[in-house]
Amino acid sequence: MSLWEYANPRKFIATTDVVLPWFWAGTIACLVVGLIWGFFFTPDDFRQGSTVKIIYLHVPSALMAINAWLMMLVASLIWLIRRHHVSALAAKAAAPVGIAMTLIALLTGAIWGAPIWGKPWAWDPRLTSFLWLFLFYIGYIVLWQALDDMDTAADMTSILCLVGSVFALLSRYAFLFWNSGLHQEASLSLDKETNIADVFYYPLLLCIAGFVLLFITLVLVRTRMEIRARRMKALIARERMV
Amino acid sequence: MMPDLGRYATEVISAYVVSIVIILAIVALTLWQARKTKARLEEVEKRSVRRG
Amino acid sequence: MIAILTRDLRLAIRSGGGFGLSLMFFLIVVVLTPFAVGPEPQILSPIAGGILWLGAMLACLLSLDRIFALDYEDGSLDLLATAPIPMEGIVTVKALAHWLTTGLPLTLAAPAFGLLLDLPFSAFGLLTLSLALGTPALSMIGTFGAALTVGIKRGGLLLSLLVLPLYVPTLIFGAEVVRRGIEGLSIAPALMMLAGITAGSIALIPFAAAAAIRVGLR
Amino acid sequence: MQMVLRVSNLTCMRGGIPILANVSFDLHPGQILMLRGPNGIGKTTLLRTLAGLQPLHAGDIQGAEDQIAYAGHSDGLKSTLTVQENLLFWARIYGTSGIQAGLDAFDLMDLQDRKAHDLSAGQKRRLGLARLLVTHRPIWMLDEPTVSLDTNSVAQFATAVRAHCASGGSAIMATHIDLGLEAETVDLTPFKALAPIDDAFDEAFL
Repeated sequence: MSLWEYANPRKFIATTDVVLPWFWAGTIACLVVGLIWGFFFTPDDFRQGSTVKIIYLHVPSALMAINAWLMMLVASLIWLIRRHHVSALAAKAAAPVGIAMTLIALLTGAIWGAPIWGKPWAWDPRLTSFLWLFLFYIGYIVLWQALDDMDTAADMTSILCLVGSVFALLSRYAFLFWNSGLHQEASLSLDKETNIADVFYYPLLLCIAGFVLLFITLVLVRTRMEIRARRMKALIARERMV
Repeated sequence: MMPDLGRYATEVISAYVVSIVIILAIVALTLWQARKTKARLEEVEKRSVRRG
Repeated sequence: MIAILTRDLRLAIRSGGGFGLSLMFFLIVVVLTPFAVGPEPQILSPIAGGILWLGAMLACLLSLDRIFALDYEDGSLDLLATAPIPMEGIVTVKALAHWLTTGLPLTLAAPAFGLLLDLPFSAFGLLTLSLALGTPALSMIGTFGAALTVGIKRGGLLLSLLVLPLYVPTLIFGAEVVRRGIEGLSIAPALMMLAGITAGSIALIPFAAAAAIRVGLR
Repeated sequence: MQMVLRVSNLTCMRGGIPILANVSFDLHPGQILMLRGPNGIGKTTLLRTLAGLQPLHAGDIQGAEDQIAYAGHSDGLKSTLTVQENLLFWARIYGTSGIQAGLDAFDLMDLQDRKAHDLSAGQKRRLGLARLLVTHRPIWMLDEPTVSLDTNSVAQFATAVRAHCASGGSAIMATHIDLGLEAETVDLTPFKALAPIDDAFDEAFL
C-alpha cells in the first residue's frame, strides 16, 4: 500500500467516492460556522472598527491562493518526474480554484484597503503580488486550454509552473524593493499573543479550515472531472482506432 | 440580530457578499462541469460498449 | 551554433522587420508619451526612465513570436532538432540573435530617445547601463515563452500573457536603477538584482526552453 | 563504418494513442527500405520517432544516434536565402564542408544564387533533398521525398539514393512511387496497433 496507488485513476475515483461527502460536510460546517461567528459574534477592533471582520475572508483566501500554487508546483513536479496522469490533472484542476481564491483575496483586500488607505487600490507589495499571481493563473489556464494533446499540455504547463515559481519569488522581492508597503505585518503567526487576540483568532482558524476543506473538495471534484474528460478522450480515440 | 457595523458597514457587507458570490460561483461551475462531463462520458461509454 | 546566429541575423536583415521593427515601435511609444501626458519637462523628466524601460520591454515583447514560429512553420525547427547540436545551444543562440536585433539597438538608441523625454542628464549612463544589463534577460525569458507556445497557432497573444508576469522583476529593477540614480540614492542593490536576473536567466532558462521545444515538436 | 539500425518491438504514439505496435526491422548499410501502407497508418509517425523527434512508447531503437538525416514534409528552407546559402547553412550545422555534391546531384548549379522563394515547388524539393547529401549522414529518412518532383527529378533522386547506398549508406523512405530501386518493402498494415480489448482504465488511460 503506497501513496502512488492513488495515481491509478480508477482507484482515485473509488476512494474519492467514499471521502467526498465527508469533505463536503466538513467544508460547509466550517465555513458556515466560521463565517457566522466571525460576522456576528466578534467585537470590532479598536483601531480598524468593523472592517476587521473582513479578515475572516481575506486571510484564508490569500493563504489558499498561495497554497494552491504550491500544490500545483508539487503536482507538476510529480508529473515531470514520475509521469502520473492524475497528478497532472490535479494541477489542472487546482488552477481555477486557485484563481477564485486569488480573486477573493484581491477584492477583499481592495475593499478593506479603501477606508484605511483612502482609495480602493494601492500598489502595496502584497496586493501587487496577488495581482501578479492572478495574471499568472490566467496564463497557466489559457496555456492548458490552448494545447490539444493532454500530455503535451501537461508537460508545457508543468515547465511553466516551475519557471513561474522562481519568478514569483523574484517578483515578490521586487515588489518589496519597489514600494515598501502599507500592509500590516503578518496577522497570523504562532505567537498569537503579539498579533491578534483570541476573540478574533478562533473564528479565523475555523474559517481557514473551511477554506482549506473547500479547496480540497473542489480540487477532488475537479480532478475526478478531468479524469473523466481524459477517459472520454481516450475512448473516442479508441473508437477511431477500430 | 444584525451586529452594528458602524461606518464601515458597506465595506464589510460588500466584502462578504463578493466573497460568497465568488465561492458559490466556483462551486456551481465545478459541479456543473463535473455533471456535464460525467453525462458525456457515460454516453460515450454506452456507445463503445454497444460497438463491442 | 555560429551558423544559426549568422543565419538568423541575415534573415532579420533581409526580411526588413528585424532591426527596424522594434526600434520603430520604441520610437512610437516615446513620441506619443508627451502627447498623452503633456510636454512640460517637470512632468516628463521624472517618468522618462520608466517610459523608456516600458517602451523597450514592449518593443521586445512585440518581436518574440518570430523567434521560433517561422522555423516551426517551414520545418527547419524539426531539422534543427535532429541536427548534431544540443537544443539548449539552439535556444541560447536564438535568444542571442533576438537580443542582437532588438535589445542591443534599443540600448544604443535609448539615450537619443532620452533627449526627447527630458531625461535628466545624469541618468543617461545609468539608462544605457541598466538596459544593457536587463535586455538580455528580456530576450532569454521571451525565448522561453516562445518555446512554450511553439506549436500553437496564433499563439502571439498567449505568448504575451505568459511572458508579461515574468518580465515584471526585470522591469522593476531596471527602471529602479534609473529612478534611484536620478534621486541620488544607492543604485547598487537594484543593479545587482538586475545583473543577477540576467545571469540566472542565461544559466537556467535554456534548459527549460529546450525541454519545452522538444515537447512542442512531438 | 556505419552500424546496423535495429528497431525492435517499437510502439509509436500519435496524439497520445499508440498507432503502430511491435514494429521490428533491421537496416543494413547499403539497404533501402520502403515503408508502405494506407494513409494514416503512421508512416510519418514512425519516421519521426526513428529520427528522435517523438518519444517512443515501447521498444528499442539501436544505432540511430547521430546517424540519421531526416527530411520531412517541409523542406526547412528560408525563402529569403539563396540556394547556396541554404545549403551552406546546413553544411555548417552538420560540421561538413562542400555543398558541391548536393548541387551536382540535384542539378542546382545554375540556381545557386537564386533566392528560395523564387524557386518552383519541384526546385524547392530538390534543394531540400540536396541537404541530405550535405549532411554526410549515413541513414536517410525520407517522408514522401518525391512530392512535386517531375519524372526527370525523380530519376535524379533515384540516382542519388543509389549512389548513397553504393557508398555504404542506407535509406528508409515512405513513398508510393516506384523508384526502380533495389529495395525491400515493409508494409506497416500488420503492425497497426489494436484497440485494447480489456477495459483497463489505468494509469496510462489506454
